[in-house]
Amino acid sequence: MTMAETLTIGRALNAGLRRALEDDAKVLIMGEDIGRLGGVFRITDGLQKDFGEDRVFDTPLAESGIVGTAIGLALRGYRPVCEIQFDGFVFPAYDQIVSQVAKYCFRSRGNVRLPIVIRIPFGGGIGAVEHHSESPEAYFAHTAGLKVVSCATPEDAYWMIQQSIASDDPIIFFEPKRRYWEKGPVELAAPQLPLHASRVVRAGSHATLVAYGPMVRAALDAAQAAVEDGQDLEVIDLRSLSPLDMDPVYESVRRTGHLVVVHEAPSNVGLGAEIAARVTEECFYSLEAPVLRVTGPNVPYPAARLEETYLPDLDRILDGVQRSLAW
Amino acid sequence: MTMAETLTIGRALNAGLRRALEDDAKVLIMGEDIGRLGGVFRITDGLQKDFGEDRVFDTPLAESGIVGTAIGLALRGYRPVCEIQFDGFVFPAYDQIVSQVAKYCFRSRGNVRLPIVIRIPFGGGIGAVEHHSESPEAYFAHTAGLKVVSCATPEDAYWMIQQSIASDDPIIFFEPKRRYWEKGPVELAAPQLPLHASRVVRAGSHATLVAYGPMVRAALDAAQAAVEDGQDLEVIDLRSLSPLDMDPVYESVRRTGHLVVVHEAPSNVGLGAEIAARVTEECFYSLEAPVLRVTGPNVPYPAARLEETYLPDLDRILDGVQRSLAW
Amino acid sequence: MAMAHTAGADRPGGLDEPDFVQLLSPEGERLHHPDYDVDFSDEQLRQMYRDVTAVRRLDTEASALQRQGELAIWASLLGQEAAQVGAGHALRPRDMVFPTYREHAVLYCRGIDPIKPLSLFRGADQGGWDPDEHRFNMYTIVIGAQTLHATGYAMGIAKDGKVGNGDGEAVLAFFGDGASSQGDVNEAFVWASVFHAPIVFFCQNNQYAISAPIERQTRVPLYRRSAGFGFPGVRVDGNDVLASYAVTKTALDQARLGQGPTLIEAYTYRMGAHTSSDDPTRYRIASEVESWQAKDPILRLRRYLTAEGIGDDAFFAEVEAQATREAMQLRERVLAMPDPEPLSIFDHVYPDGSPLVDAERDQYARYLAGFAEEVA
Amino acid sequence: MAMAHTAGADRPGGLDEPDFVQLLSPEGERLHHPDYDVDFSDEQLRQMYRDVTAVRRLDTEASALQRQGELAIWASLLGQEAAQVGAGHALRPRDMVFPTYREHAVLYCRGIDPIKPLSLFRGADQGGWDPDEHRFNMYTIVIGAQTLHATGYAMGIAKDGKVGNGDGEAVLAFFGDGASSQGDVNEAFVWASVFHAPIVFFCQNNQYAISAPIERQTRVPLYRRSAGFGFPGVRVDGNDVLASYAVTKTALDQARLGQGPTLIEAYTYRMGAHTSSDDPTRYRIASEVESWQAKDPILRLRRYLTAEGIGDDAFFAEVEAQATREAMQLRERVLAMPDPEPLSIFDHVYPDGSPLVDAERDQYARYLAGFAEEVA
Ligand SMILES: Cc1ncc(C[n+]2csc(CCOP(=O)(O)OP(=O)(O)O)c2C)c(N)n1
Ligand SMILES: Cc1ncc(C[n+]2csc(CCOP(=O)(O)OP(=O)(O)O)c2C)c(N)n1
Ligand SMILES: [Mg+2]
Ligand SMILES: [Mg+2]
Repeated sequence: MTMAETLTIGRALNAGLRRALEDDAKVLIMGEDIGRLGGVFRITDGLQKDFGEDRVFDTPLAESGIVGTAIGLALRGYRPVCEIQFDGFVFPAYDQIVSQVAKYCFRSRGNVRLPIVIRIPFGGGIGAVEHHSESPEAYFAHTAGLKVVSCATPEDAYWMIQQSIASDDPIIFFEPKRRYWEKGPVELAAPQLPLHASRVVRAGSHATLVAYGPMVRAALDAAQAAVEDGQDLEVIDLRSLSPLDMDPVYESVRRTGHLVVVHEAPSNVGLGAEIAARVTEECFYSLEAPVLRVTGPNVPYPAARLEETYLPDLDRILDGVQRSLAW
Repeated sequence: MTMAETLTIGRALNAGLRRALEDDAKVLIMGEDIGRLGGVFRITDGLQKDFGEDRVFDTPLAESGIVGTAIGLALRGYRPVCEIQFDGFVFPAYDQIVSQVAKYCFRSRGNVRLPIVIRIPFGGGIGAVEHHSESPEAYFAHTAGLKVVSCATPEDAYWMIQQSIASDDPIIFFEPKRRYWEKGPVELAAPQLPLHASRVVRAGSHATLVAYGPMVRAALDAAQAAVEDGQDLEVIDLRSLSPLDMDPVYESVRRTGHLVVVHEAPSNVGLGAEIAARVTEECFYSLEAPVLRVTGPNVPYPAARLEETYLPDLDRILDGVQRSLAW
Repeated sequence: MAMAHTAGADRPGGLDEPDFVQLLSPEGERLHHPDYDVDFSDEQLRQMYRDVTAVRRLDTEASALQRQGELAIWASLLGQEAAQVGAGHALRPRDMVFPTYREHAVLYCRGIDPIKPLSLFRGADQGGWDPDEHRFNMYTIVIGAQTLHATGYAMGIAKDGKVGNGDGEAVLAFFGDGASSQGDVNEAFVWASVFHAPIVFFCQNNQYAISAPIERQTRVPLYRRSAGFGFPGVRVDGNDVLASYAVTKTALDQARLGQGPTLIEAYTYRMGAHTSSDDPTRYRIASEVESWQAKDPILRLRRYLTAEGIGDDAFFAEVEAQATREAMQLRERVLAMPDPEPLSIFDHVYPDGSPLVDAERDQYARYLAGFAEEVA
Repeated sequence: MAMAHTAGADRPGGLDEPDFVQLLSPEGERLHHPDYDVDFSDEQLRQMYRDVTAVRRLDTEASALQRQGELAIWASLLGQEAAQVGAGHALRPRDMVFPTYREHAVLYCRGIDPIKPLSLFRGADQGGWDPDEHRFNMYTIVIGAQTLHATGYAMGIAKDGKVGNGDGEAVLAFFGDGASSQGDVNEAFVWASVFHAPIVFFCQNNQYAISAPIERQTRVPLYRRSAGFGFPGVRVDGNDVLASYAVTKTALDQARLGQGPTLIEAYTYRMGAHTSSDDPTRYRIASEVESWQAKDPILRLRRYLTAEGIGDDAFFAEVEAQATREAMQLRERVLAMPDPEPLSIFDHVYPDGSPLVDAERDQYARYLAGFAEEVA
């Protein structure tokens, strides 16, 4: 029996949060403006009204305070879901995340579990002012003790947020903010995949594209366009940024011999580097070209009227593919 | 004419800071316990006494405050050198570093320069309690707008700190704390290299080792030990972690065909990944094995009595070299 | 004339605070305050009127430009003109200002071309004026971060010996009620106090941090925060340009004279949305907004000028016309604003440059050139 | 008996504060305070004496173990026994404690095996006791971070309805004078106040943050910090175990009853080095330390017990002997402590495990096995 619905990513997140609140009385939602306003992106719309101010509550304006008190709530047995309003505002909480959230389980030798989810709308493309378009995922993926995921479709939005909340691991949950309004089917009965699995979202044979979050759509568009040039590209959505689920990537690269990794974050010491390093190690004799990266340049995120220059797009992705195939 | 002296890395840093204070009246030194105490590692020993409390001063205990007020002092025309007491305590300042220090020049279209140096003793091996042995360099190297360097010898300590202070770029200066007491010659007349250059510190032909900071000594020791096995390893000290000076690495790998990167930080999305990705791209047809990484495992830094397990050492480095040569 | 004191609800946003300074009642009545008695010249008053009117008009124009798609977003100052113009007038040329993202009126009083914030909110740049030129720092969007920069700058003033003497300088640092919860702001208080820095913290309590009412940040009035850090705090009627001027000037003078920091809480109200992206109907009721209309900062100044014969209808009409001309010019200039060059994203990443950025610029230029070829 | 009030210098570390609570003078004289009058039973007093003596003796042993290389470092509580034991006795079983890294005496009062902090400072583990078991959180080394955890925990107590009724619970959060400058601590004050959380902030002002004297953190006494956040602050003589008990108990009771947070500043002195790695002769003079010897927290309790006939020489000798026995046992257990297994670094990174860590564990095991083979 299927129970599919068509939802935007934003509504799917909202529905997923709602269901998590229903399923477990210990789930809390906290952050700036997430109550009456429903969050600046309305992801928590209606939740305070339906679950009360005790479970869905606005915090004072300080991110370290949000994450720090979430730790305390988790120690008390709650399962807090923190919203960070925009990617660029997670850094005041960085110490609490990296030195506390990430390490509590390890240093307590498993005595303490912090089932905290930190939701971060990330990435550019919405014409925003500075600090509203960052892609800080590498900062978290490099941190042992954290898990990091990103959804790219409404279905994944719906299920991955629930899986993240149900997980006892602390999870940084990156939401592709420019895709909040994109629609897709959502199977409400059961999830198709575990949380930390990557997925081939388009099969192909000439080259492999790896992306996550907002760039999955860009990669799929590029693959679509490549058909005209007679190229058949495989597209993999990583979904989990830490740990990485690399087996589908290795398998793909062994077939195609070509890999292009796409992300918005700057290349230098980013996720693309890690994927390149691992794929080269695992598929050394299959690669017909080095792993190439199509990413934001190594400059601060620019003013909105320059973001099209900054962001990887269909053309830049195809350029990367051509360079790989022509190696 | 040479004016060489034998100094420890710690004393060389002290001498370099002293000379910077002498050379430019705008240079300030600030941080926790850096005045009368001379810093917990005595790197600033005697500087407050000789240059006064106006130029060398203790701050209140808050790292965001240290970096945030350093920004203001830089806006006023000063050249602040901030000491972060230990690697693990830089994170409360992370927001100020990543969102403010790194971006000021760019967003002001060059109107504002922030010649700030943030000194961070980093890495393990001193038997410390938690948060005192971290290697957070990747978090900064991934950040556009920051430059990141690390010294490995007394001579570099002496000159690189001065070059960093003289530079108008904001610089994260990583000091290999476990090597503070290691001695070496220091040429006082003039620096041999620009700040952002890597250096071949041991020539070799069978495989290349790349390291920085505290791991340079470990790599040299490994190369020394490898001689017994008839292996001739080249060792490169990166010195600059962002930007990377890769040409000497490429040149070396084209000769040796084998590269092992060594660092204490966990491998996942670390510097080693970036180096692997770039080397594979530039030396694709020269590599006889994938670039291998010998790093700290992807776990939080453990208790002191486990740090020998955690830290790359001579044996683990040689194991990496063997795996590369046997590929 | 009566003694100052306005009643209000007993909440952190309440008005029944002994230190609430008001020199002009909502009805335009001139009040006196024992500590903050200032004589204003007629010309000064007229200039203040010109400025509050101009900035409101510019703000209206910016909001319109945003609705027409010419700005990506706009953070309106509607309702906060008096707080800002009063503070702006209290500044001396050598004083340094650290704004948030809403201090368009202070920027205006500083003599900065009002196109600057518009190009920022248009997305054409990130507000790249030179902070030194008009002694007005760039806007800061990360809440509270600028208060530490301001404090460091003030420490620099002290190091330069520009305090406690004839050519004393001071810093004026703005932040909002929401920002008061940020660690950075409280650390700035610690530093300012310990280093006795010549700084005035100017908190515009406009009662909201986006949707969060002031009760979500504090249980007691914000001006009381500073005492526990060792320096005085004062609450001023932020809709009263005269009081804002008087309180700010006194505090800046004290800072310049080496008497250390002051916290000013300007009690005001954000009449509009947080930004053009916001929908305040979700979190506050119309009657609340209406009740503040009666306290309009421009209206009360106009009433006062009228009553005292300092401004007549001709004056008000002329000011209005001048404001409209400025706004129209601004609009034209916004429409004519060129988009930045794509390759400029590689500029000014580092003062000393970077081979990584240079290589990327070159690569990108080649990539763009490839398109041009294709097209040709 | 006399009324409480001790004179001191007019500095943030000064004693001439109206709210300074003292129930036992340095001479062992019992004082009374209008707000904090507690009757102590003889057995209670004797137990406090046992505890202050035991923790000092354990601390001495730990310092010795450190000098002998058995501990990597040690953070001594010397001089702060009264503040901590008083607070520790004021706790109820269901209350939750959030310590820094120096609350060995509170840990002891909580009934936790004192070997635990020693294994941490030995480097054998990271203090992995179960916070729930004795309702005493792990030590936190990042300055101030735990105050937010404590506040969140207290919010959870309120959510659980365990406040304002018979089985009320409360949180006791420790931090130092230096920590008061951290943003996190001030944010904790904001949260605690706004959410009216059942928490008591216990600041041990031992006058130093490593080398930085209290003047580097504040110009005014720290207990005054909380008023501007909307909750009361009180300064207590931290070398007076009775006062520390009384003030903490009152504050915890109020928290449990739903009256919100309190800040306690326990005015004390770090008699030893910051840690065994520190050299305090670089930044403070011997006479200062000596002047505090006269205020010794154990001495005054002993004087009082002697004067009142609650303890006699036999009692003191027995307490001393018992403390020595405990210390000797502790020493033996430290010496016998096994080193952790190398592969345990891969354990407990994630509650749900991680394939990355699993793969690394396997690889490392193979690597280690390779050595074993070589040797064999
Ligand atoms: C560190 C950080 N967190 C969140 C935001 C998002 N944000 C922008 S403005 C704002 C509210 C600010 O309120 P307040 O300080 O009262 O200033 P106001 O906007 O009312 O002038 C928030 C939460 C931000 N800019 N920075
Ligand atoms: C965030 C952070 N910065 C710096 C340090 C290094 N450090 C450890 S203890 C200490 C001083 C703490 O002083 P205080 O809060 O007064 O506590 P005390 O040690 O006196 O008990 C410092 C600076 C740290 N542990 N954490
Ligand atoms: Mg506000
Ligand atoms: Mg202290």
